[in-house]
Amino acid sequence: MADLFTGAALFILTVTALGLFKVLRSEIAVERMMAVQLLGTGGAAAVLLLGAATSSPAMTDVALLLMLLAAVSCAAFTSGQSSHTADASEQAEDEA
Amino acid sequence: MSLASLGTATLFGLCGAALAGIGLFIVIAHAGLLRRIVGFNILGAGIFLVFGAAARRGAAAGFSGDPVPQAMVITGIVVAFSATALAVALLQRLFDLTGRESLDAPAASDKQQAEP
Amino acid sequence: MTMLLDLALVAWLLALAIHVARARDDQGAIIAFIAFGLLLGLGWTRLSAIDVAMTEAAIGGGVTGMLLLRAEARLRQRSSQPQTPKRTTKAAAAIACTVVAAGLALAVLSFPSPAPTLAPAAAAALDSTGLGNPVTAVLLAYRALDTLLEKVVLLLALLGVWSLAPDQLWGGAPELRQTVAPPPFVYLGRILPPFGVLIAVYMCWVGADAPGGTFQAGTVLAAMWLLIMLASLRPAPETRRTTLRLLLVGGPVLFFAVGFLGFAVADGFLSYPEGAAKPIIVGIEAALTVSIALTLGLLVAGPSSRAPAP
Amino acid sequence: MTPLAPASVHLATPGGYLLVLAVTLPVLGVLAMLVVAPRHARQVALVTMAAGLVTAIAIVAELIRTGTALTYVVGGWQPPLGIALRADGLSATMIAMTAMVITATGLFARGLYALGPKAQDGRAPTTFWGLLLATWSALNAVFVGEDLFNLYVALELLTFAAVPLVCLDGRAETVAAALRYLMFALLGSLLYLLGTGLLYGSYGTLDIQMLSRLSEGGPALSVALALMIVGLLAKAALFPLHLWLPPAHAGAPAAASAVLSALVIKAPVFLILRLVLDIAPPHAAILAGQILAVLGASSILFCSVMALRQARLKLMIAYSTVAQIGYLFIVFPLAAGNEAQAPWETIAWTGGALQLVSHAFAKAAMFLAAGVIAEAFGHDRIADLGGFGRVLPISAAAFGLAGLSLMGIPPSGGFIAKCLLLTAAVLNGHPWLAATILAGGLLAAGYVFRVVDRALATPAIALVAQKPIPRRLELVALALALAAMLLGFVPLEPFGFLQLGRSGAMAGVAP
Amino acid sequence: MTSLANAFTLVAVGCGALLFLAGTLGLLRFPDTLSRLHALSKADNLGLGLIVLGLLPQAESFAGGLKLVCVWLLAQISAATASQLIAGVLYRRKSRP
Repeated sequence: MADLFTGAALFILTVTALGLFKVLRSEIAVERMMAVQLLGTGGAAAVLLLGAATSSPAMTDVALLLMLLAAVSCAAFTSGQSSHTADASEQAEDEA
Repeated sequence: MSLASLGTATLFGLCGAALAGIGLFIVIAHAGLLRRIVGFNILGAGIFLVFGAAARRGAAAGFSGDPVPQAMVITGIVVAFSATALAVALLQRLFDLTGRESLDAPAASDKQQAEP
Repeated sequence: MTMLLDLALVAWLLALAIHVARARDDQGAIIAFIAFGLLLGLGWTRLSAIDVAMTEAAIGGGVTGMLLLRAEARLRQRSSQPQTPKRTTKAAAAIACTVVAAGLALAVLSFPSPAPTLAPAAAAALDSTGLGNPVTAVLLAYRALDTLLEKVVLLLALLGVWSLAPDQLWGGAPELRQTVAPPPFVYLGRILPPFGVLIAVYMCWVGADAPGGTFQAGTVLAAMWLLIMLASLRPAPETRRTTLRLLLVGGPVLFFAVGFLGFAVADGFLSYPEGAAKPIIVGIEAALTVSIALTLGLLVAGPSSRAPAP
Repeated sequence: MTPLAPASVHLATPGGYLLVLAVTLPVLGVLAMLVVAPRHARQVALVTMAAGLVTAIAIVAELIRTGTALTYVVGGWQPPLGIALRADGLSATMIAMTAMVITATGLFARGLYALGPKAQDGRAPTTFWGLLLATWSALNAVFVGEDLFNLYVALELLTFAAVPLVCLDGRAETVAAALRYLMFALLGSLLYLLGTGLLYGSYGTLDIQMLSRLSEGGPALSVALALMIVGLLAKAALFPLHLWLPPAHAGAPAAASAVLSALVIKAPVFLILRLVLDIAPPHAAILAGQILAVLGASSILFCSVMALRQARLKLMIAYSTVAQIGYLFIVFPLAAGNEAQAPWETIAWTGGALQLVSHAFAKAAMFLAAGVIAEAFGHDRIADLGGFGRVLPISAAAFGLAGLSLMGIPPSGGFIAKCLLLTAAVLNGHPWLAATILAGGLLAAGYVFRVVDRALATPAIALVAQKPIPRRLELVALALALAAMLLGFVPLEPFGFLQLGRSGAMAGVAP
Repeated sequence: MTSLANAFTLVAVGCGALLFLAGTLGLLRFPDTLSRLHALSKADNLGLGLIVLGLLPQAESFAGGLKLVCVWLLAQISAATASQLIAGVLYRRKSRP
């Protein structure tokens, strides 16, 4: 059972990481962030599976953190994007 | 020597060594300051993995790893984060003041370095 | 199978690091770095360092990524791309770094076997602290001085960041968002923080006996606070506010106070009285969590960008 | 398994708590400052300084009284699990020096910031006080640390206190200088940390005393020490890693420059000394000593010439700092011990320590004097300063006296230091080091006289101060310069004190 | 009983893993960004959901199971809002002259 869990974790990670590498080369910034999002979810799934494989319950907490922070960094990313597009006209920095 | 005989700890230790090398390269060879800051973080990650290898190897007394280097890594990660924050703030200030984000642009060094 | 997983993780970590080195634009590099942080968190679980994995997932991938993304968004309108160094410089740097990496690898391979370890010593002393998580014991008992100084480092970094504000804005509030947040963002800013706070409280509480602790909890809280500020649900506080300052120094001050109390009731600085160690440590952790959350959040928010209200 | 050294390497001594106070008091001041109203920051700083000065004096007194090193085991947790603090003679000397320079700088800054009434509780003054105190804590932590990781945290604390000091006035050049400084400092800390990790992985302890006892070499030890020393060199700004220092130290406000140049770069030097003397196996120590001496000698020659060519006073002083730091590195081969004599029993050791301390006083005096000059005339271009000695005689005198020490002309601490180093170089058969010391002295004379000449010149249009400078400010600089000179009158006293707490060297040498 | 639970776990985890594959393929193969986004959020939700579902019988305690569900809940929230946010960015991009 443990080996199967590890195998599933490996599979998920491989798939999502391959997707990430493919997309990192793309020019569209949004797609890269989507791939990171996918990796975050895949990572959480892998952590859960590994936790089940090694029967260490604390791993669930790692997955919790991963999911929570993945959402936050995605939000930070889009806020940077939108401020970029919206501010293009008024980019004057508040000079000292 | 086959890779399989290395063991998780040594494997990640070697990974740490390589990451430290890559991070160092980014820090030295990149002119962009933001990239250098990312490089510092990768260098840091490599260093922490070396600590992690030491920790994993030191599994004993019912612990799956030596807690002392683990604690050091946690301290180190927090310190590295504050360093990143300070560097980013300095970079943004430099950018606000001069509009550039590297240190080697046409220097304002000699012309009128005013007095304090 | 586990070996294969380890190898795959290591390969991806290296590939992502190389991508950071080679990416043409900073944004791509930073996104790769965030993914790197995620995978590194996984790597730490493979090293059985769950505490570190949590910290890395929270700080390395999460808050650092946030900081860098914000910086990149602001620097994007830069006038000119920095010139790339000469090919020879790059080659020389590459050779130097290879030498360093090779030396490191050699040193790692020459680690003695069986490995020296302080795990038995840490285990033996664990009873006198009453804690169940050895990492917390190291951080808050055996090597409490490191942790204490590191708190000061955090505050000092914050002071340094604040000092970069223009003179007339000193004491004012940082600004996280100039434009109106889109509705889904506001929704996220409303619905995620309650979860985050719950998780943070849980992390802080469980840290005494299981992986977790004040850093992880503080980082989660900081991320939630930042989310709220980014969603424009709450403005960032003015940096001169007394309540803010009190909360910032509260954790470290309590830590110092307990440290000095050790002179009176225990064996000296930073030693805890027999039997009462665990509640004291949990108390310190709770106070530190608030301080860390505020400090990390304000570090990401940056120096004040609005003049203080008169 | 590597046998761990006996558990009780560190026996706490009765006065050990003083070390805790030395490390924590200034930081407590910082915490207090964050809470109180900005206008009270100065008072908090001055009170803390008084307390810190008393602590430093108490440490020295306790050391002299007991004749052994002070030791404290934090929380009662014995190393290697816990952390020990320890002050031997050299550490105590550094602590006392730090306390004096910081206090003097504080008094100077109090006067200087009082000149601009509008911004008394503004950004720069308030931040300055906090950073100054934090620097102090960090320095003390470096000087008394026994645990390599604890020292890493202390070094980072130092970096984070020092970097914002550089760009306190907020001009673009200083921000760039601060950023460059931060890059070098971070690289340095990370390399140091890397070495620490390797040492832990190999020996399972980071306690310096313990590491010094298990002196079996190995690739890990060599790689670790090489990384740590290179990292610390980047922080100490030894040639060719000095590029960050001149703009950073010259751009900072005068009071900050004084602390940065006189004290902050001494911390990594001190740590290199400890690594080479205490941890490195003998043959590695000799090799490292040779390399460091070559770099030190290049530093002296190259940066003295650079100092001669500077047009601005503060840049000149900053280059002089790099040159003077070079002297500290040529000590390594000169103080190499042999069977009959431990390194700390040689005259070169005393000379090096004396150079360290006298440079601290002299350089702080110079930067403060330069600060007064820049404040008075609104610029620090050497060429346009003709006759400043008539307007600011005390500052000119302070500069000149401090210059004597840098040149190594009697009577001054610098003279004794360089004389001891020269003697050691001749006795140990290092003619090229002796030549370097002499050449460095001549070059220093060149750049100091360039300024003194301007001070005494009679320009066509008499120089006028743009604003009145209170006498008090100038006197602080003069006091520091006099302290550097007075060191020349106590030549042999440090011999014994500097050896306190060094193993096997205690018998009969305590004064 | 345990074998039944194990079989359930295996099937659910297997399906979840395959969904991740599907999501990645969608991310790589679909013609435009919005439909890729669609593929991605499907994979996120269902893939992780199935894995959580599969692991539930293996949970050692009630709290452990609760945390598993929490992970999935968080994934739901973040996937939903993240894809909306990203779609919003895309929309603004498109509408920009």
